[in-house]
Order: sequence, then C-alpha cells, then structure tokens
Amino acid sequence: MADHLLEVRNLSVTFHTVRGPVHAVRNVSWHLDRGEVLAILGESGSGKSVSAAAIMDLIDCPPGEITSGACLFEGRDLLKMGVEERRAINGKRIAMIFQDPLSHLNPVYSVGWQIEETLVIHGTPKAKAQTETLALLAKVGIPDPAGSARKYPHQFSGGQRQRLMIAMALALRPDILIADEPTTALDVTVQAQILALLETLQHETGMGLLLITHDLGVVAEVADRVVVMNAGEIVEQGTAADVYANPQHPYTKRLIGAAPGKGAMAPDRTGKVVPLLEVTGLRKSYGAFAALQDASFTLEEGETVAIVGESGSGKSTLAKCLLRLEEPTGGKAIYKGRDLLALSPVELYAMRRDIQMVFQDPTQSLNPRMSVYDLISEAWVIHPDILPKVRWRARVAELLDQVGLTPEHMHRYPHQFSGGQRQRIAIARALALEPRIIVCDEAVSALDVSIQAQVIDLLDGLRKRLGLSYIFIAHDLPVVRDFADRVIVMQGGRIVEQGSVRQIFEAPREAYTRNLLAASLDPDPAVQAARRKARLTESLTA
Amino acid sequence: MTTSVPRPKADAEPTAVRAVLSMLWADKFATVAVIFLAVVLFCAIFGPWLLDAVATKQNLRGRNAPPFDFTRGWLFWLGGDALGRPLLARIVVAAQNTMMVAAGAVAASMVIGSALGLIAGYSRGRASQIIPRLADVIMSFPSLLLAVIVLYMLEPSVTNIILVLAITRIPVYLRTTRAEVLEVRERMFVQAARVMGASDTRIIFRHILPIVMPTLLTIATLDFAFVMLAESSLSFLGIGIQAPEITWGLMVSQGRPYMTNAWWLSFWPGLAIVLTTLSLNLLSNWLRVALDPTQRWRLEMGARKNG
Amino acid sequence: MRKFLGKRAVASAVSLLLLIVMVFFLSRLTGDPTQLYLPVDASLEAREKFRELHGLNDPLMVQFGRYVVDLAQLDFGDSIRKARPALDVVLEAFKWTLALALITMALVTVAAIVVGSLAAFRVGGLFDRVATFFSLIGASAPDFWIAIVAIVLFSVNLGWLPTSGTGTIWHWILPISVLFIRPFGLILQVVRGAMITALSSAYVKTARAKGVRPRPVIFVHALRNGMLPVITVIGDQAAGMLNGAVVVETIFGFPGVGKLMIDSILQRDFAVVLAAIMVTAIAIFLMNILIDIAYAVLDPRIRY
Amino acid sequence: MRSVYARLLGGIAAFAVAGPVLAADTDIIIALNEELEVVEPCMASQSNIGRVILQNISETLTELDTSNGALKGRLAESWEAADADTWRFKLRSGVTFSDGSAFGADDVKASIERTLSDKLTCEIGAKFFGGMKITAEVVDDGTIDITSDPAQPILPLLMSTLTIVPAETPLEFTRTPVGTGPYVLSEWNAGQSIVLDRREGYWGEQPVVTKATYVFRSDDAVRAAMVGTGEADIVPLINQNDATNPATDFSYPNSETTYLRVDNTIAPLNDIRIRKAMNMAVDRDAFLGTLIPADAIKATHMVPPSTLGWNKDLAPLAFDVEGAKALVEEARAAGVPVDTEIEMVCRTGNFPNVTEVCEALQQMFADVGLNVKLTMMEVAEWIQVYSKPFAEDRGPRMVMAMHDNNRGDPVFSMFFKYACEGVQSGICDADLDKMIADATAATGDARGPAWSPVFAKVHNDIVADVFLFHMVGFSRVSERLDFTPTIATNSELQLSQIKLK
Repeated sequence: MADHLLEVRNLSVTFHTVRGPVHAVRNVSWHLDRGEVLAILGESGSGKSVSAAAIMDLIDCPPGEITSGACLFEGRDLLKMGVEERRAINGKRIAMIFQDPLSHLNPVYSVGWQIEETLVIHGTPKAKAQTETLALLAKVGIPDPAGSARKYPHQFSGGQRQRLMIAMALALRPDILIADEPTTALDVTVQAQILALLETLQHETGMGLLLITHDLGVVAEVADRVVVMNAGEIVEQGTAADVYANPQHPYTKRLIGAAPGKGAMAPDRTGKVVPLLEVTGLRKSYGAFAALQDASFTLEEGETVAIVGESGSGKSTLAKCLLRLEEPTGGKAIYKGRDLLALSPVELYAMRRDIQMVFQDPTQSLNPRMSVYDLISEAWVIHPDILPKVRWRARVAELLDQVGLTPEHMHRYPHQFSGGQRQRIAIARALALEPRIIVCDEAVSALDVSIQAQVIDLLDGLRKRLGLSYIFIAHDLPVVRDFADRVIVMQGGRIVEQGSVRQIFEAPREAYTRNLLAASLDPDPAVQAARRKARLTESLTA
Repeated sequence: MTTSVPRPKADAEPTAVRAVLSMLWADKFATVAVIFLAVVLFCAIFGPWLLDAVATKQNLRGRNAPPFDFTRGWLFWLGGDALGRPLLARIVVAAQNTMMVAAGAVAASMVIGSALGLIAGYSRGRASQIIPRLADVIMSFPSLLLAVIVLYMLEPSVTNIILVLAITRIPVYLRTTRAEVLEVRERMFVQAARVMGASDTRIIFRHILPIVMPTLLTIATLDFAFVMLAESSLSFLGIGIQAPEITWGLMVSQGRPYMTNAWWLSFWPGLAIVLTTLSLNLLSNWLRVALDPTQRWRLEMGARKNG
Repeated sequence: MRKFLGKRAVASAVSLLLLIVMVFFLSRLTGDPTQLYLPVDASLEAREKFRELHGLNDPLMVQFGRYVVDLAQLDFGDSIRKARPALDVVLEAFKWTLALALITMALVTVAAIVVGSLAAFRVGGLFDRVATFFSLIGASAPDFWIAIVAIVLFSVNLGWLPTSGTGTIWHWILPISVLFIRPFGLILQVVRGAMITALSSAYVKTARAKGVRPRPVIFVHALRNGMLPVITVIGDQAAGMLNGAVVVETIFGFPGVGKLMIDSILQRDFAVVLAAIMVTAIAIFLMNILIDIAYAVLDPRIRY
Repeated sequence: MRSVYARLLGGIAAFAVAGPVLAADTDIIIALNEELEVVEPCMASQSNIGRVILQNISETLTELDTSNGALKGRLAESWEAADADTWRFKLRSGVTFSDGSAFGADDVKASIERTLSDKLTCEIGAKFFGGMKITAEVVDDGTIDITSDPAQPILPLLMSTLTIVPAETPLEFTRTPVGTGPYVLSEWNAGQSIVLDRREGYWGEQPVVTKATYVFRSDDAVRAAMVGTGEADIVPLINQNDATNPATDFSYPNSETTYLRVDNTIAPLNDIRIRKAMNMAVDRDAFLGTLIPADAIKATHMVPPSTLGWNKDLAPLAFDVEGAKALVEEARAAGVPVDTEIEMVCRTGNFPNVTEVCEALQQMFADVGLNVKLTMMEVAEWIQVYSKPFAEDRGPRMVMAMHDNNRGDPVFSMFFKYACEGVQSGICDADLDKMIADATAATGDARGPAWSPVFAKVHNDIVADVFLFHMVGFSRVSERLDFTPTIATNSELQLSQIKLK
C-alpha cells in the first residue's frame, strides 16, 4: 500500500456553517502513482476539490475541520506533519494550478518575480532562479521570455496565464501536480493546447498528475484513471475507458448520458421561410478597434440560430448591439418592418417586449435583493399594459411552473437557489414579457452538464410550445450541435461561415471552423484516443 | 417601492430575525454595543421629557459636587457641574441634542451625498464631470469657515449645526456612491433590467441603490461617531452649539477649564461620547462582516458554538 | 501619464477657482473686520477711515476684481491684522503643519499597516481583539480631551515632556502622539478589512500552495494588494491634517496653519483666510497626485 | 522625495541640537495668551502688545501710577497748562533711542502725528484721541507745546498712552520697533516667541532682568501649568479655576467691569420698574467665590473704584426676589408687556465662566418672572449688537459686556456708554448728556466732584443697566521672582519692576 506516491485514506472534511455542519467529503480514498494521470470528476458541490485542498494545507480551520483520514505522501501522513515541513513540500514536491489563473496570479507582481519566488523560497540562489525562470517561460511556450518575465498577469491572455501558472508549478520539477479545473473558461483550442502541454511535461518529468474537472471530454483526453464524486462521496472509480464504456453507478450513468453532442442534429429547415429578423451590415467599433464588422444574417420564426466563436470573436458584441445595450456604429436590423437600430427611446421601450435576453451567469443577472416574485413581475411593472396587477401572482406561478419550478419558490431570493434553478428563473423572467425572440448569451456555459442538458431541454420545449426564436450564443460546440438549427461561426469580429447545423458540423468549409471542431473534446475516451492517433499520424506525415 | 404586493412572508420572517439575532449574539462586543446604543436612544427620546426640570435646576452654592457621593440621591452619583446641576441628568437630557445633531447631519449628508453620487455615477453627461468637482470644492472648503459663515448668518441652533456638519460630510457619501455606482451600473442585472425596458429612475432606485446601501450604512455608522466628535470640536473652538442648549460635546468643552480640579465635569460626557462612538464602531464592524457573504461564516460559526 | 497630470491640473485649477470665488464672497457675508480691528470705543469717523484705507467701502465686485488682478501677479494681499503679506504669514505657519502632518502620517501609516495586517492574519484572535478595541477607544475620544490629559500626565505630573511649544525634539512628541491616535484607529480598521479580503483571495492560496512562509504571505503577497483602499484613506486623513490640526495646535501652542486659519476666520482677516485655503488646497492637490502615482506604482494594472 | 526626507531629518536633528541653552538666572520666560500680531508701538494699547512693548521698548511722556491714581513723568519731566487748550511739556534730557539717536521734542511731535495719521490705523489714536484735533509745536529741543481742539483738561493723562518713536520712523507698521525703553526687541519668531534683551545706555535705572522671552499659549490650562514645569516664570493671565496655589497665584483688580447693557428704548425694558427688578433679581453674593472670583467687587459704576470721582454712596440694589416680583407685577398692572421675551446676549470667551454666569443670570431673571432668552455669540457678531448702529427691528435686548478703564478718568467710559451719541449707549437722557459734557470739561479739583453725580444719576435715578462686578484677574508668578501683579498688569508688564528673590 505504501508504494503509492500519494494516497488519500478515508478522508472526511466538515465545514461548519450556521445551518449546521456541511460534510464536504466523507470517507474519500484514492491514490496516485508516478507518471499517472488521475482525474477526479464531479459537478459543482461534489467535493472534488476538497481532498486536494487538504493535501495542500489550504483548508481554513475554522470553518473547515478534517474529521478523519490521512494523506500519505511517500508513505508519510501530510496531515500530521509540522507547518514548516509541509511548507517545504508545497511547491517543491507537490505543486498545484488552479481554475481562473487571473485571480490566482498575484496582480501586482511581475510574472517573472512570481516564478522566481517559487525557486528562491525553496533554496535556489537568486541568480540561478532568474535564468531558470526564463527557461521555464520558454518551455511552456511563452514568447519572448525575457520581456514577458517583466510583464504583469493582466497583460497576458487567458491561455498564456495558465501556461504561466504551469511554469510556476513545475519550476522545481515536483513529483505531483494537482490541476484544479485547469482549462475551464478557456476556449476549446486553447484548452487543447494546455492539455497537450500538461501531457508533454508529464511525460518529460514522470510526475503524477491529479486532474480535477467536471468535463468528461477532458477526462477522455488525458486521464488514465478516473474517480467520480457526487455529494462528497466517491461513487465510482476505474480506468477512464472502463468508467465511460461501462458505468456502474446510476449517477455516473446520468452524467455520461447528459453529455452533449450525442443526440441527433436538427434537420435542415425546409418549407416556407419567414424571416423574423434580418440583420445587414452590422458594425461596431471602439475607437480604431473594430469589434464587429459587417455582420449579416437572418433569423426565422421558430428557429434557433447559434453564434459560435472564441472569446474576442465579437459574438457578445453582436448580441449587445441587437439589444441596443451598445449603440452600433452602423448597419440595420429589420424586425417587423422596422429598423431596431434606429428606434427612438420610446419605440425602443415598446420593442423590448419582443426581444429578450438570457445572460450567461444567472448569479449576476438576477438582482440579489429582489425576490423571485419581484424579479419576474418587474416586467409588468415596466410594461403595465401586459397584465393587470390582480393577475400577477397567478401568472408568476404559471411561469415558474413552465420553467420547472414551483409556485412556492415565488418568495425566495436568488441565493437560495442552485445555479440551474437560477437560470430557470432568468428564463421565466424573459418569458414574462411574452417575447418573440430570446437572445441567449452563453446561457448554459456556467452550468454543470446535467443541469445544462435540463436547461437546453427546457428551452427547446418552450420553442416548440410558444414558437420562440433563439439567438444562441455559445463557445461550446457539442451543446450547439444538439440545439441549433443553424450556426454562425465568428472570428475576429467577422462572420466566417454560416449554414445549417449539419452543414457546419459535417462539412465545414473554413479551416477555422474545422480547427474549432477538432479541438472540441468528445466525452468518449475511445473517440479521443482515435483522434489523438489521427493527430499524431497527421503530424508525422507533415 | 412601486411593487408593493401583499405577500405572505410568514415562514421567512422569524427565521431571518432569529438568524440576525444569533449572528449578533455571536459577537459579544457587538451585542453589548447594541444594548448600550438602545439605552442611549431611550435617553435621547425620553430623557428631556423625564429629567429636563432637574437637569436645569441650578445651585450656585453647591457647584462642582464630586461624584460617587451617594448621600445626595442618584442624580448626583456622577457629581454636579459648575452651576450645581446634576451631571447624570444633564448627560441623559443632552443625549437628545447630541443624537439629533449626529443623526440629522448623517442622514442629511447621506441623502444629499448619495443622491449626487448616484447622478454623477450613473449619468454619462456633464453632471458626471461637474459633480465630482463640486465634491472637491466642498472638501477643500474649511469646515470651520463654513461653520462661522452659517452660524453668523443664521444662529447657532441645533438645526444649523446639522446643516454645517451635513455639508462637510457630503463628499464622503458622494465619492463612495459614485465609485460604487460606476461599478454596479455595469453589472449583469442592471443590463437585464435595461433589456426589459426599465427606465433610468427605476434602474437607479430599484437596482443600483439597494446594492450601494450597505456600504453607505457602514459609512454612516462610522460617520455618526465622527460627527459627534466634530460637533464637540466646534464647541471647543467656540463656534458650535452654545448654552443654554446642551450636548455632550458642549459639556466636555465647558468642563475643560475644570479638568485639573473637577475632572468629572468633562469626563462623564466625554465617556458618553467614547462609549457611543465605540459602540457604533463595533456595530459597524459587525455589520461589515454580517453583510459580507464571504465573511459571514465567522459569525455563523460563533453562533453555533455559543448557541 | 503626462496627459493625465495635465487633465488633473486643469480639473484642480477649476476647483480651486470655484473655491476662491466661493470663499471670497461667502466669507464677506460674515461681517466687516472694522469693528473687530478697532477698539469698541472707536468713533464712527475712525471706522470710516479704516474702511477707506482697506478698500472695504468699495462694492464687493470691485474688491473681488482687485483681488483677482493682484492674484494674477501672485500677490495674495496683506493681512490686515499682521500688516504683512498674507502669503508670508501662511507659508510660515504651513511649514510647521507640513512637518507635523508628514511625520504623523508616516508613523501612522507604518504602525497601522503592521498592526492591521497582524490583526487580519488571525481574525478574532487575542491580538486582533486587543488592537481593535484600543484603537477604537482612542479614535472615539475627543482630541482636546486626550491632549489635556496627556499634558497633565506626562508634563505636569511625570515631568517627562514639555507641556507645549516648539524648540526641541521633545516638544514634538505629545502633539504627534495626540494627532496620531485618530487616524491610526481609522486606518488600522481599513488595513484590517482590506487585508482580510486580500488574505482570502485566490493569489494568496497560490502563494501558500507554493510554500511561501506566513510572514511574506502577509507582507509581500497580500499587503501590496490590500494597500490600494488603504492609500485612499491615508490620503483623506493626510488631507485633513494638511488643513491644520486646529485643536492640537491650539492646545500645544504649535504655530501651524490650522490655528492661523481659525484665528483669521474669527478676526475676518480675509486675505489670510484665502491665502491659507489656497496653499492648503494646492498642497492637497499635489498630495492627491502623489497618491495617484502611488496607485500606479503599487498596482501595475493602473495606468493613466 | 529623497531631498524632502533629508531636509526633514535635518530639521529634526536641528531641533534636537537647539535645546534650551542654559539660561542665566536673570533671564525670564513669560507665557502670554495670544500671539502678538504686530510689534508696532502705536498699537500698544492692545493689551497683548502693550504687555511686551509698553515701557519696555517704547515709553510715554507721562505714566499713571496705579497705586494712587497720580500722574508721574516718564519722558516728560514736568508739564503745565499754557492756556485753555495747550499744554507745555518739559522733556527729559540725555535720553537716547535704542538705535543710538537722541530723543528730543521733534520725536514727540513726529510720534503724535504718526499715531494720529490717516495713513495708519493706530489703535492708540482711535481709542484715546478720537473726536479731537491735536497739534504739536516744538518750542525747543527739550520743550513741546501740545494743543487740542476741543480743549482736553486731561491731556497729560492722554499722553500716558502715546508711545514715542524716533522722528524718522516710516509711516507704516514697523517690525523692528525702536524706543527709549530699557529693552530692545532682539528676536521675533512668528508664532513661537519674542525675545527682549536689556540694552545699555538706558536713561533710567538698570533693571535686573537681562532677557525676557515671550511665548504664546492660548490654552488656559497649559499656560498655567508652565510655571510648575519650569517652562515659564510669569503667566500674566490664568483662569480663575487654575489659580489654586497661593504661593504663585496672585489676583489683582484688572480694571474691567462686567455689566448688562440694557437697551432702555424698547418695552418692557423702557420701564424703570423692570430694570430695578432685574437689578434686584441678581444674587451677586452667590456669584462671588463661585463663578466669579471672591476678590471681585460688586459694581455700581462703569469704572473701577480707583477712578476719579468714584461715588462712595452708591450701593447695589439688594437681592430681593419678592420685591422684584412685586415690581414686575406692578409694571404688568400698568400695562407694561412684561412677558415679552428679552434677549440676553453674551460673548463666548469674554471672561472665564461667562457661559455659566449668563446661564445663572437667566435663571435668576426667570425666578422673578421675567422671560429672558440667552444667546451666546461669537465676538464679531456680538460686537454688532453691542455697538451702534443698532438694528431697526430689534426686540428688547441686554448685552453682557466687560469694560476696561485703566486710565483713572471716567471720560474714557461715560460718554461712550451713556451719552445719546455714545456708541454703546442704551439710553438717551438730555440731563445726563449735559452732566457728562460738564464733567468732561471740568479741570483740576472740580473734575472729581463733577463726575460723582453722573454715576449717581446712572445708577440710582435712571437705573440704566445691570452692573455686575469689578473683576479681578489672576497671574501666576514663579516663586523665584519678586513681582506682584497690579491693576496695571492688564495692559502692561514692566520688566524693570521684576526683581529676583
């Protein structure tokens, strides 16, 4: 047993809150060996990060309390070691990288300084640390290492920041790297690069890699073994391929079932084409910078048009311009014979009823100080002619019912709901105005897969029942594949390609679209293995 | 607000109150502070009504009676002042003016300052340029000069002291509100409201103000203490409230000539100021933690342990 | 940066101008210095003569015009009371105020940061509670009260320090200590709050994961981030001090600009009042620029 | 940045080094309550300036001996009335100014002209020489004729106020005063201190004190504490509450009189019964030894007892609440609006305990059934209600004031306070006007008896005001010095009178 590089045994951690103790993890045991990639898979709140935090001594006590268990590193229990001893292991023998590298890098020190610090505190002489830092930066693919070392975290892109984190973590060639959601919130192409980098480095150093993720695709791409967690407990573990191909636990089954990109694509629309919204030559520039150039497309009644692209492609700008949250620089958007972009404030007010929006993060898009009733009925306060006040309560109940919540939820506040429930509230709020078009700006990106699937189902059902049209902005291609009728691909402020969902996914014309599709990870380890083989041969032949 | 809808809150209300109380109980300092403030508030409301007659009863031949002389009745436990009036009664009576000045100045500066700050932060027009300049001017305008101007042209009454102190504190709220509004107006739920067609007034009052409010309230608690001390300093310099009106600050400054031979004249009202400001500071510290979801566990933890 | 400084200078000049206009006209609403200057028994002719001599009989607009023209030539007018150029009088006092403010704020800043950071490190611990409690008590007491108690204790009873005045380094200790207390309490609270936030931030987690020792975690990683809100408060407090510490100056016989200002206001020596306001406003303006620069130095994300 | 620090550190180091130089025993430190704004001799009637300059730097032709009210020569050896409006002064010879130049009649003439000039606002000119025209004519270097229009029987007394400066002194406020006195201004650190050094070549007896340093502390408690801590030798003004040590603390009549100036023109104050009632309502004895020092004297005059013409027969109306109430009721029955609110205006910081005194007075008036409202005012505002022109729409009003007459002659008080044209007069009575004019013009031995009935008429017949107290001040003097403050200490502090024990 003591042969494992790292072993967690029967770990239980409790957090004390006013509502009583919360058992974050219970009796969790797993192990990691040298040269191995172990993935801990779980959704938010599953406790998947807690054991890593215990290993790194990052659990604040109080409010946390490690009630039982051991974390054996090379056979010695980390939890019983002295502060100074653990400090000497942290960063040197076991390193960690986090989700959101922007907030995890200290904003006020240069990245070179931060990487050097790791080396210096563990005994590397200052001069040597400096040269090594430059070497590390080069190794993780940061251009102009000498210049970059003097820059600050905010001056890098998201992907580069994660590379910097990796450089910092690997500075002392640790035996174990813990990566906590390292690619979440990164674009698919960047995600692929980071995963590739991690893999390369792991091969080079032979370290053990502990990957904490919610993404089946990431597991499929890199993990040797996987531990599936739910509600603080391990429900299943095994090799990645086994678990995917042959899930035992119902939760695992549900999780795999919910993974998007598996269902049938929408058929190409045929029959009478009724353009509901016709956008031509839409432009937006900030000074000299053109955020959106010459975008033209149509939206038909009852149709879902997805707009995909990486961050900075201009897809959100497009949505904001259509909704007049930003004033466009030029172009037209004809809806019901009127140009939305030329409406006076009074006309705009009337138009708001017809076009609504669901935002990415429901936590932020719902006013935390308003109850669900207030949030939904606000629509009728603003547009009093929709509904007489006496009917508000009934209608709120009805809407909540429609989005899968119950009328009892009416008097609660947003923070009392889970993420998926909050997004349902946001959808109910949009529906309150009885719109014709709903713009969904990354509306499901922040949700766990199982929740994501439910919300997509909800949106789909509403479309069928109410005849809504969606403009569905997303970076996640599998979701788009499941949900959209037509797809618009954007890059650098331009529409590079548009067509029916089949056309885009099965016969992409543009190289950019193809890259995007190739980088998107499949939840099936077998599929990913095949793709890797293909990539490898491709690179060999090239 | 505009959405006054009858709604049953039967289940939510008591638990919320109990949660607040238990969080308060978790911080013993804050609990004591709240109790003390409640006593002060009681004195401020009922003090003059109960004790005004005794508090102004002079006795020139029994002046500067020392404290802790328990033969003379409870009113003289804290001693008597330079005119032989019982200090305890005077402190109780003075609580009203003191609280009125502080509360009035804080409320007025908060309302005006935050209104201007909302305008400056929300509008993108000329007001957003001019109003911060106005704040600069008020900041550099010496409060003493302002006091002399106002008190010369009007009279040194409680209302006018409130006016002076309120004007000098306006920039604090103005700047804070403006900075917060600049941030809050970009938040998602404000955008969501705009998408629904909400008017600017609605966005400001229904969506932005409630978010800014906790910060303003925290500042207000601290300012309450600050204003009491400022009023006391003005009295010290002879341009504040004047006798026969009575405030704690005025009592302290009137007792100053006796500090070496009748310390109690300025000590007790000074202690009242210290304890009140201290209580407010403790309360504000507690509020800061209680209103911050990321810090609240500290109190919730304590409540669990003690409750 | 240069563009930013230019913009700031223009904005401040506008504020200053507005301030001068307001102070000039408002202060003249508070009465005529004649009766204050002359003995109460002075005849009406003597008063008339005095008014004529100092141009107080001219319409207010004429007086203002004359003031502005003189000001354009950097002539701030003469003090009626002191029969000297107002600017000389103010600068003489201001150097004392500046020294007092600089020394006090330097001490306050260092002390508050050290104590506040340590308090934030173990929130609710003994050190935190003691530091918070005593700093709050200090910040809650009227300053003239503390000043007189300090004099009675340290000068009269113990004889350790001189009661008041200037001259030796010992004379500075009591005024600085009394002046220290309130901003210390306030800044300590802000440091503590900011450091609690900074210490619970993600990059501190990274630092701990890297194996950084607790002390550098506080004073290197968290502190520089936590300093931003602190600097704003330090600026506000320093600005208050540059306006003069009237109470402390009065009690300790310290010849600063606060005492000068209140005396001039009470005596309606308008030229001195205006000159003092301008000098302190300019000093505060310069300090605000320093603070903006400090922001930029501390936080590379801020660029003007 | 660096240079700022360097300078700052340098400054601190300098302070540390420049510690108190070991002072000679004959060096003394005097703590004053306010800073000198100017050191101009023609402003020496202001008490804070006078305490430093008067007779120390700048001397006068004559000097009032406050112990007996007699006038003695200083720079003048003798004087006589040349005719009805001209006085001839024989000057002391062998006197030199501190700049070395010799003192002569032309200096006196120049000083008079300078003090009364239109180009300067000299307080001595405005305070003592208002409403008259003075011309000086040099007879010879040691003799000068001074003529006044109208005639001034007390011209020699007036000359005790006028400081003599060299003829060449420019017509602007000087910062380096030159005088004939035993001391010379050697250092002036604005805001901190003024240093006077004894000079060689003074015409009179060489004083003991070699050097006097004046420092300024506006806080009463601090100032008083400085003698005990050895930081000061004399504190001319301390608060009565601090005057607790009989070995060092001296009380002295300070020639100030407190009173309530009553506006006799407005009902109900225009009724003598009400004014009498107010006088009877004040329990003056209760104040003595409590809020007012025990040594103060209950006042019946506007001037202190050492003044010419003091009327021994006047006594304050006895404290009698019932009698006062009866008078008020009588007035009410006669239709006087006795319930009208009367405003009592007091000045903050006028004298120690002024607020308490006013609060107590308000209570006493209330006890006899008068409706008195107390308003505390800052000096600038107070002076507007104290001096004419009075506001047209004013209500019934009393103003608490403290009047200083240290010159020994009632003329410096009575016209201003009681004549119809008097700037602070609350009454107008043709008979009284005539009596004041006659007394002002009276000369020699007739002058005293001319004033006495004026006092009686004001106090007994008109009951114009509510007189309170002739006040005393307190000084603290180090035990190593032999110096006893007198009534003169309020306006001057002659270093030459200070001896060592």
